[in-house]
Amino acid sequence: MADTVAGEVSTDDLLAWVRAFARLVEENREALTELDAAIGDADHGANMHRGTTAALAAVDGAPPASPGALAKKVGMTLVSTVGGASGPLYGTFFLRVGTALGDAATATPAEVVAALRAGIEGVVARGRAEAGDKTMVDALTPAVAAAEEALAAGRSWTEALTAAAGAAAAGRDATTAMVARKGRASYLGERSAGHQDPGATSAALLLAAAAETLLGRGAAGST
Amino acid sequence: MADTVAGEVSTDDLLAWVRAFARLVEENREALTELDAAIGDADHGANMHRGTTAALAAVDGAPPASPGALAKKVGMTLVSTVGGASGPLYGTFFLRVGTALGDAATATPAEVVAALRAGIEGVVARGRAEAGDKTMVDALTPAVAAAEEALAAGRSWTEALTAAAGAAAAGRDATTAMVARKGRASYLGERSAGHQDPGATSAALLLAAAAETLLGRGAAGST
Amino acid sequence: MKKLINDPADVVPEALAGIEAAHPDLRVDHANRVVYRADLPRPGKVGLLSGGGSGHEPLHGGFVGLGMLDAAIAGEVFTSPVPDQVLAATKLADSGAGVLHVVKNYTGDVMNFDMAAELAAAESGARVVSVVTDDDVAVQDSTWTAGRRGVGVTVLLEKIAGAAAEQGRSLDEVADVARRVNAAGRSMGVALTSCTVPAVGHPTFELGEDEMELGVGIHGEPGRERVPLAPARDIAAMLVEPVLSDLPFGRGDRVLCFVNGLGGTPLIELYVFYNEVQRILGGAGVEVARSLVGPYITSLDMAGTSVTLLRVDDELLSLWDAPVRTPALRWGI
Amino acid sequence: MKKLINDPADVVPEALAGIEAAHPDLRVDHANRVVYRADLPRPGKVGLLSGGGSGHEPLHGGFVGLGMLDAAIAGEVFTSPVPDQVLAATKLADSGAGVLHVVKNYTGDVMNFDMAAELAAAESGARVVSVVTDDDVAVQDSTWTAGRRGVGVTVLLEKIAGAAAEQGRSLDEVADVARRVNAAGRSMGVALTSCTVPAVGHPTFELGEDEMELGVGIHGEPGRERVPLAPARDIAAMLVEPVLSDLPFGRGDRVLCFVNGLGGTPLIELYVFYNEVQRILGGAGVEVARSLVGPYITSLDMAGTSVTLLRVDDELLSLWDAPVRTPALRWGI
Ligand SMILES: Nc1ncnc2c1ncn2[C@@H]1O[C@H](COP(=O)(O)OP(=O)(O)O)[C@@H](O)[C@H]1O
Ligand SMILES: Nc1ncnc2c1ncn2[C@@H]1O[C@H](COP(=O)(O)OP(=O)(O)O)[C@@H](O)[C@H]1O
Ligand SMILES: [Mg+2]
Ligand SMILES: [Mg+2]
Ligand SMILES: [Mg+2]
Ligand SMILES: [Mg+2]
Repeated sequence: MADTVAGEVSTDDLLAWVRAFARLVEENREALTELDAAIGDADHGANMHRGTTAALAAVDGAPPASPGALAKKVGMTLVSTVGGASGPLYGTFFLRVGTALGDAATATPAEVVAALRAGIEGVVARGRAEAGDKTMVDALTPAVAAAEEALAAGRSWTEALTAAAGAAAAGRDATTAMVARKGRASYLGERSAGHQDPGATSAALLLAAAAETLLGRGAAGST
Repeated sequence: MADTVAGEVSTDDLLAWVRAFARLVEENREALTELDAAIGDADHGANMHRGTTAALAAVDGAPPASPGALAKKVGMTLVSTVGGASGPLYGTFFLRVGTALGDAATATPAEVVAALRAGIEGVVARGRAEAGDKTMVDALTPAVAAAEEALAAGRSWTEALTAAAGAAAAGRDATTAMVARKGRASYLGERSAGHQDPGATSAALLLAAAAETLLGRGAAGST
Repeated sequence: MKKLINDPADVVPEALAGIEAAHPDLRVDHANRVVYRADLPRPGKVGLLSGGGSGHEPLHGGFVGLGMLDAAIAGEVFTSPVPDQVLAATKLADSGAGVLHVVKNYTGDVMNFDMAAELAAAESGARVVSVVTDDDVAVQDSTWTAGRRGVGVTVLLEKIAGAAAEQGRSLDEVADVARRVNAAGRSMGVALTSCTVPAVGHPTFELGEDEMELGVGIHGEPGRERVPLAPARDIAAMLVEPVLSDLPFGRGDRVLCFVNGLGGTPLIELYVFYNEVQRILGGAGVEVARSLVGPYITSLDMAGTSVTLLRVDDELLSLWDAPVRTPALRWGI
Repeated sequence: MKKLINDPADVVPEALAGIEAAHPDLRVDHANRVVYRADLPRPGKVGLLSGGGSGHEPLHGGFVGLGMLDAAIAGEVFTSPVPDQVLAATKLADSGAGVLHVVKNYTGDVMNFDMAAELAAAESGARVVSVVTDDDVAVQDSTWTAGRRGVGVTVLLEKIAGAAAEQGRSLDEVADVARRVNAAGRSMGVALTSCTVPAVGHPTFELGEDEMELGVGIHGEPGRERVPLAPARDIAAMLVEPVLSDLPFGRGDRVLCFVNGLGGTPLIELYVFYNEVQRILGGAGVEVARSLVGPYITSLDMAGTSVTLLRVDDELLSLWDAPVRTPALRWGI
């Protein structure tokens, strides 16, 4: 185990996050595919499962030296294994998170949230989706905004991540009513309304995993 | 209507027979196909229906001049419209019946039975099936034998045809237990046992039609 | 029944109209339902013709053209054509050098083609020779029965005999090549689903979700036995081994390996299956000299496959490689 | 699920192994799942490459060969390949004259090919130009959405651009031809049944016995609307009219008419359907200069069809007619 400074997010914390995300994806694999079958092509569960399994394998056992390096490795692995729309998007997300985190051995909660913000910007730059387009962006954006707000209001890291996970879930739920304007679901036009977006659903899992794990360590000294 | 000698079989009698056969085939079309689906290729109903409809159309309205000519016309039409195994066989049957009947304006019951015998010989020459091979021969042969016996025993034309129809039905029923050695059902080997042969079934309809119609006229003066 | 058709009774004539419209090299005699080469007659060339029930497309109409068939007769779905049709096609295909009838061994086909050959001899004096294919090892062979069905070898035979005819060989020589192909080829098939005959409207047989019909015919005839659904590698063994041991094919034999789709099976599955077949052949020391993978002799919408192996020598190979220009097989031109 | 496969997870690599075994002219980079011409590199020739999710066979691997693609990348079933794969294929296809990426317009495909092009430029300096096909008129076109899907035109574009590349034209010229094809082509499809993704194991959507999905995509994406099952002639009108009015095609236009099978529909039905399509075109005064009928861009085992019309001029026609030698399209050689 790497040494960690109390209240800072370590490489192990990120690894725990990735592990939890992979587990949640595995548990929800069929559900993600069913959502994608309704308005897409029935592969989102398989895609995310292949990718998170590979990403975890790439960093488990011998984790990279820093949170930033780990995030980059995860991003590269996702790009190289997922394919489809979600591969470049989740891949870019983690690559940008990694770049933002740099080489530091640990990161403060504020640095982590800033890195997540950079990740979203990467997703938007690559996919050009706006809020309300019925994509993963509709879960990611409110989640990071909620974390930013919580930290700005001086709330704890635990509270910030819990707020983020809650906002992601709410954003995911909100996609049900939306008419898709990006991704495969956009081909359906009005018929896409009434179905929850698969990518927003996996994004909510990503935030749920964060709330479940990062806080375990980070919580200790952050308030 | 052509003039007829009492007790003799006229062109109209043969026409009535063909009409009744066509009607029975129409009524049993699906049943014939289902039998063929079990041990063949699911077309016997369609084949016989196409053929008997065409044959009736060819002789209805303007019937040929003699029973023999009518039978030949029916045979030629069956050959030209049925296809499959049953087309050449039923076609040959009627062609041989027609040849045996010759040009005479009417035929005696004995002449008709002799012509049916010639018809069977044609079927066997073409298809080389023996008794017990699970084919139409298993209905046709006992039927004609029964008619021959009845006439030889001095029984009426009505009785002879009723016996023939009964023997055809019994022959048809007997095919259920048989293992096919000719036709498409032979590909199944032992698995063909337990299914009634479609061609024997249509042949029993042919004899039922004969009993139902030929006797109407022929009965009058034959006993 | 979910089919892209109009009235089930019109499927055959409408499909022929589609073939004619799609392929400018071909003509159709609509009255007799014969697809034939637009460039007939070809004086001095032996006419090659085949036909049978419809529902096996591209067989036979899709194999009409230079280097293969001169004419193909379309019967009703799964029903052999009638003698009048065969006679009309024989006349079209006869350029004076005689006509070879390629007939699949089904009672109906054999009888109808025979009657047509008798009529042709009587009417026009055209010399007709018939070669009957009977390569399906799923069927017990016996002189007491109708014998074996003609299946996949028919495609290979039409190509190879077609090349021989195109070279200007005599009727007897072409017939001889055709008989050699039939003698050196064996096939067996499997169905994962039934087919649905348009005029019937429901599947010919019912197969459970976990069952398949081993040794099925190309008309939905039941096969050797109903067995549990299995992975492609096991199915490959179930088909290839009976085929290998029947001829028998042996170590060092060169073969043309034909993995056929029955109509409802997509190409991706055929390639997965072909991979298993060639692996087994490799293990048996049989060398695959040529291969053909695709739906060439189908059974309407049936899901399934068949494997045909043809033992080849240099001559058969060079005839196989010779140019062919038909809707379904084309190369070298 | 009744499929001729082994483990659903192995379908793509095993199908590639089958393709490689069946086609001696082709090679497969198994690590990157790239099918490529055995005779690469071809110095001075623009490399033409395409790829996408698997499940559309013969697209794209079956179109690799002389006169068409140099390499094809196979993603997972219905999932675009990853940049690493595209990059590997780009290197294989690059003979110094640059590489054209033919990309079907799906968010995933576009992003993964873009990333690969960025990597290729950075790594090897290979010049890459992308042409995106987006011909599916079932999808509303809009700059606010992902735009239209790339479907049938992709096949025609690969052939025609392939011929241009084979003639030695420059990358910009080949890209220009490709863009002209995309601009002049429109498509629409219909599904009579769903497809079943191997890894999922059950149909992607449920269709009633009397329903069909109009405007369906090639990945089982739902279409424009679910409508009652109809006769072929009505379905032809439902597909051809939106296609005609979109470009729009007009009286006197010459077209290449491509009636495609979606995988589970047999050829006899495609010909019945083609007959209806060409009848409608005749009525509209559109001249069918060339036609293509068969399963060329499929959706696994989906029953259904799509119609693609491409407006052609003499140049496009002569490129279409130029020799091609691939597993799925071959003529003139
Ligand atoms: N342009 C985009 N921007 C952001 N997210 C997108 C975009 N396009 C698609 N997505 C997300 O990707 C998800 C689909 O991922 P997946 O099914 O793995 O890929 P594909 O659509 O290629 O099959 C969608 O549910 C949506 O959330
Ligand atoms: N060699 C034969 N001799 C006599 N009858 C035969 C022979 N072969 C087949 N049949 C009869 O033909 C019937 C099948 O006719 P049909 O289904 O119309 O033709 P096909 O088998 O060509 O599809 C069988 O049930 C059988 O009674
Ligand atoms: Mg998807
Ligand atoms: Mg039958
Ligand atoms: Mg039949
Ligand atoms: Mg996908």
